[in-house]
Amino acid sequence: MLLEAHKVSKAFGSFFAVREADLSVDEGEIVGLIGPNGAGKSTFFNCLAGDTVPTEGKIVFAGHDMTDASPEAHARAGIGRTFQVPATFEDMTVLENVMVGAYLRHPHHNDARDLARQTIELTGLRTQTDLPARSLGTPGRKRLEIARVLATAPRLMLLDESLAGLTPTELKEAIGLVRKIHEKGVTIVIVEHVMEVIMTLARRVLAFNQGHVIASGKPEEVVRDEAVIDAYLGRGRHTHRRRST
Amino acid sequence: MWRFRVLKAAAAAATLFAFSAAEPVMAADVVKIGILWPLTGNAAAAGQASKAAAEVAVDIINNAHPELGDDLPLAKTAGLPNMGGAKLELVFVDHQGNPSLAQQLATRLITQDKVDVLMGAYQSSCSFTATAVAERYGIPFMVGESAALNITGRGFKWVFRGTPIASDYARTYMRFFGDMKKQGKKVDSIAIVNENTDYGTSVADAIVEEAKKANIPVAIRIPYIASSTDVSAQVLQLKEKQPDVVIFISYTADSILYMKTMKNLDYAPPMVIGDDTGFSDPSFIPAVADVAQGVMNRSAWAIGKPGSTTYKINEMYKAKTGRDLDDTSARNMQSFFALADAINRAGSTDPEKIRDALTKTDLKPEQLMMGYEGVKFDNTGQNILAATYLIQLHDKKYELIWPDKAAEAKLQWPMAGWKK
Amino acid sequence: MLLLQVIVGGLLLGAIYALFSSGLTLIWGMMNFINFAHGEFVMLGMYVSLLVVMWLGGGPAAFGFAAAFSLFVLGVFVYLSLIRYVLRGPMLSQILSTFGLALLLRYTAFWIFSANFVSLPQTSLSGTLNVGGVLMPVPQLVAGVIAILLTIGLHLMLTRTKVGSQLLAVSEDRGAAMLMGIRPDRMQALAWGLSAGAAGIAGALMAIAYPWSPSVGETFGLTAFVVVALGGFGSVPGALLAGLIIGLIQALSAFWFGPIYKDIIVYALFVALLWLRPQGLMGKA
Amino acid sequence: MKIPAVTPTTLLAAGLLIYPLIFSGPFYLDIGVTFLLAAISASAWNIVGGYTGQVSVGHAMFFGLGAYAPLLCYTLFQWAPIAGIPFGIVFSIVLAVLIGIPTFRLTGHYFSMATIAVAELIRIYFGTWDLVGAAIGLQGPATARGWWDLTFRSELPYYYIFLAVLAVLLRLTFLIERRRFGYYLRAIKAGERAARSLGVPVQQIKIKALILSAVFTSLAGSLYSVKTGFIDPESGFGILVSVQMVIIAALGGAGKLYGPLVGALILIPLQTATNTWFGGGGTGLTFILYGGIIVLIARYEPGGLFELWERIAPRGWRRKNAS
Repeated sequence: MLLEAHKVSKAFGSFFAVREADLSVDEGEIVGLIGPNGAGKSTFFNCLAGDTVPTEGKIVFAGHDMTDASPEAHARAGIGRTFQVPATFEDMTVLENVMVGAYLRHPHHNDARDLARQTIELTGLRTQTDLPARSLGTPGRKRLEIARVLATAPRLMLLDESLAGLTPTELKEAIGLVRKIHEKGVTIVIVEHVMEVIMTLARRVLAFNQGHVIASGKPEEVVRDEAVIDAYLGRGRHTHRRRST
Repeated sequence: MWRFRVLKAAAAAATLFAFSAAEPVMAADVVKIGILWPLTGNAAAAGQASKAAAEVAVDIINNAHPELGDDLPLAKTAGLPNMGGAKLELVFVDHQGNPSLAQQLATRLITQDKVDVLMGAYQSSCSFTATAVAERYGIPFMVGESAALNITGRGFKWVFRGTPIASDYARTYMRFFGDMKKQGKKVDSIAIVNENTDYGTSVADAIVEEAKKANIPVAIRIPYIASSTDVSAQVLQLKEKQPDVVIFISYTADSILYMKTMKNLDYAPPMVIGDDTGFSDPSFIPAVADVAQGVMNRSAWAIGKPGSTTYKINEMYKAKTGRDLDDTSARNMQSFFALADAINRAGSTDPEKIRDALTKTDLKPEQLMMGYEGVKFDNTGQNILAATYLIQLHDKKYELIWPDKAAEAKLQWPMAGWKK
Repeated sequence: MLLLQVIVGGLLLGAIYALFSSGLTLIWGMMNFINFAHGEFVMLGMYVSLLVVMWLGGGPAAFGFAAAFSLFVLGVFVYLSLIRYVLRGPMLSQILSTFGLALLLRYTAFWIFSANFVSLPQTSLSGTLNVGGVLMPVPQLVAGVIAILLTIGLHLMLTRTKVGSQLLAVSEDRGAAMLMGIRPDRMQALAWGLSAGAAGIAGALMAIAYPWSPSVGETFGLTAFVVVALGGFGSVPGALLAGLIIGLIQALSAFWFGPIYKDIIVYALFVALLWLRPQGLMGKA
Repeated sequence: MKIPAVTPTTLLAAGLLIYPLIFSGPFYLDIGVTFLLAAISASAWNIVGGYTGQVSVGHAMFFGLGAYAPLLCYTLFQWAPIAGIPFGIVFSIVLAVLIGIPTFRLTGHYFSMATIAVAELIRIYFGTWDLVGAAIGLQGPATARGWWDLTFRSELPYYYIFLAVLAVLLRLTFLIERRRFGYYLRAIKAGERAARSLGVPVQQIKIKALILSAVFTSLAGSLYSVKTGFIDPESGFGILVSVQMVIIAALGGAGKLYGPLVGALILIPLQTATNTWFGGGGTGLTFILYGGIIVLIARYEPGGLFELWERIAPRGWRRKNAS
């Protein structure tokens, strides 16, 4: 069991963004987190990444209790994460961005640079190596973020809508990239709206609504689950059907 | 990356141009005096006033002024008689109250402008650094008004100070209190309120020390940060202690504020003595004359009766600045005269000769424009005959009330303050 | 009895601190931006009052309004010509912009008005009220009372009027405010005008009671920071409460420990505050 | 020995080495020394303010401690002032840690304000503390008791000592830039949250940067007080001391290796020139100029002259140097 979140809750004042959510991920899995906006996916995701400390519950990663560890401790332990809104180092070049990640495992300049170049190669950013991050578009920035996290040699990667807002061709490439990363032995948890990503990549899916897990299982089952559809399309759709018949 | 060379060359050229322009042509018969004063920054007002005083003094020396009588040296003649009527030329620099700038400018005056003697600095911090440079290069330095004791106490042989220092003032006050006690006035305890920079601290320390010798108890000593917005705390502390005499050592704004606040908080001590500076500032009387009747002040400068030499000098100063000569600028002017007299007696611009002449200076009271008992420098360079009068505000003017032999008006004790 | 006198004096001074600090906290609340030249605005308010009294011979009401209006205009101009562009720039240029402005205003005032301390000639407000043995000098009293009224007025304007709500909307969420048809640039320019205007009036009120010179701006600036930090960034009522408290602390510490320590205690309080409770008494985190 | 490649670095070094031989007049030397001092303190500030983006406006606290230590050792124990330099550095490191831990929790304006308040707190306290000469300050040895007092008649020795210190500092910064520490500094400046997610120990790195910056700022302070032979609260901890460091670095280009050097190269001669031309007249034009320059930098060219130059320099040339 690589990652286990046990009855994790997070309250802002009296409002419970996440209520007693459970998650367990084995080494080598790809797990999807889905749910309408404001269902608590991102908050739960931030708890896993160490950005926010859960109010209750425990998070264990590879046997270590990470519940209230700092984000940098999470990264050192091997949990990499990307951001919903890409947070690349705008004034630094692509190479320099990835090197910041590479330095985590390789303190020496040359090793870090070599790993960075390889990672850039892998993620298809070779042509922009010496360009500043701000010259990349959103897809390029998302790809750079993935490259940067990959350079920290994580055992688990948390992707927060890293594949949202891409054109069909870009999406294909991105999915190919994620699959390539997975094949290198990295466990992946994806938060996503784009169903195509969830269906093609995830082997297991959790659905969130109002802060707690309402369904989990194979993607095909969860997508047809009543509660999940209700969560997405809302209660009203029944009345609509009745009126039309 | 050749851009650095371009930038570097441009900057170097600018520097070169800046100073070659300031290179005056060397005239044989001109004696150059470099003067360092704070012409900007928070002491700019005093710097500007002293600058005007020095310019009046140079006019008196360079041009014949028979109307000023024969006693004031170099007045009736044009230029320096012993040097074939050589003229004095002043070179002013503004150290903005910054000690390291004062050091840099002193170096510039000596090496670049090739001045023969130096004068100035006003703030003691700037006097420290500037006099150190003069000592290194062997150029006479006349300290015009800085009060800190050890400016002349560091074993320097090129530094002279014409103005009285803190211990002179303290002894004067104690002698005055002694006289008052003899006349039956109640002087059982005094209070000192001093701003906490070098001026205020050195004078206050000297007073505390002299008071101990004269066994006059100091009820309270209140150091405060200059030009703070509110002084009621200090006045209320005084009101609590009720001393017989309060001595204020403060700059202009605070002096005015103390007088107003004392009236507002209905605190009327028997006597208030202002230690020059703020109380002598031309803006003091118009601001608080009606509230501070009978306040005493120390000053070695008295405008004197119309027709007297001092009155004429004050007229010349007033023509230039529109204001009366204040004590600080007058002390600077007196030091300037003493310096010019020494150069004249030396008969040359050779530093060693000038220094020698300075050590032999022995000006008599009638040769002075100030109320000193003379100008004579001891081996540390301090004028041991510097003294000061005590004056009191009567209506809109300070009048000389002590020592008795020079008094022009009767002492009013206790002071009236705002009560008519 | 003396203690009561010290307390009253402290509160009156504190009220003036509150007035000009409320201007600073308004800007901070709205734009997460500190105006390091705020003290200079107060100083300019004093000089405007002097000019009005000298040239036009106006009374306190006249020069009070003149100071407020002229500083309002300056505030708007500063926003439109400098701050608007700097807001989107790096942190360094945000801080440098108002620092440079402070130096520029202070030393231009040096140049124009020279370094001498000046004070307003005796205006109609003078003398002292004796209320039950406690002496309240009229200038400070008037200044303190008006300062409190204006600060409350500013607060009411912000919370009760339409313009006020628009100002707060922009500070909450600039993007959303734009969607609602509020023009953020105009609102922020207005905020800078109000902030500078408040500083101007505070300057005029202080000019009645205290002498000043171009360099007083620096001490007012630092005092305003402390008041804003204690009161909570962005909260005008917080600034009012904090202003009174700081005035009180300064007066008491000066009386008990000696005037040198009043600034030390205030700054120490400020530094402790920034660490322990950055959002201050009533500010939003 | 191999002829050093003609790069701007070697040209600059050569220029600075021979400057005192061309402009040998003591006054020019004094400007040269003032320039070097300004470049050292601005470059030291640059490590924290430029590279890491933590805009400290209170670096005078380290400069002042460094300046007081030598003269305190001389006044209290009659040691040679330079013996006090290590103490200044140690005090500054302790202060850096004490101040760094709490203030680095703050960001942006908060951090700048906290640094101003701490520097002011120390300045006022030193003004009331008799051990350190309170408001009068401390003086160094007027005349040298020996070579170790470093009270030279001419400024030449100071010039080369200061040049050596500047060279060490720039070399160290150059090395940092290329090491993990330098990358982490720039990452913190670009985005703390992102940096943390990549495992950058942000607080620890910030403290280390502040300590390094404090060491060299303190050294600059010590060199100042040994050369000037005088220090008081205003010239040691005054806010203008901190502001000058910030302006010089920002004018040249904060976060760039040669930024502070270029800034000092322009600002110091300019400041001395305006003081010579207008200073005598007493209009304080120097500070109006200062204020004007800063506003222009902030408004039009936050990246400083470097970024301006990179934008207008010929395209081909810039490609070679973009590494």
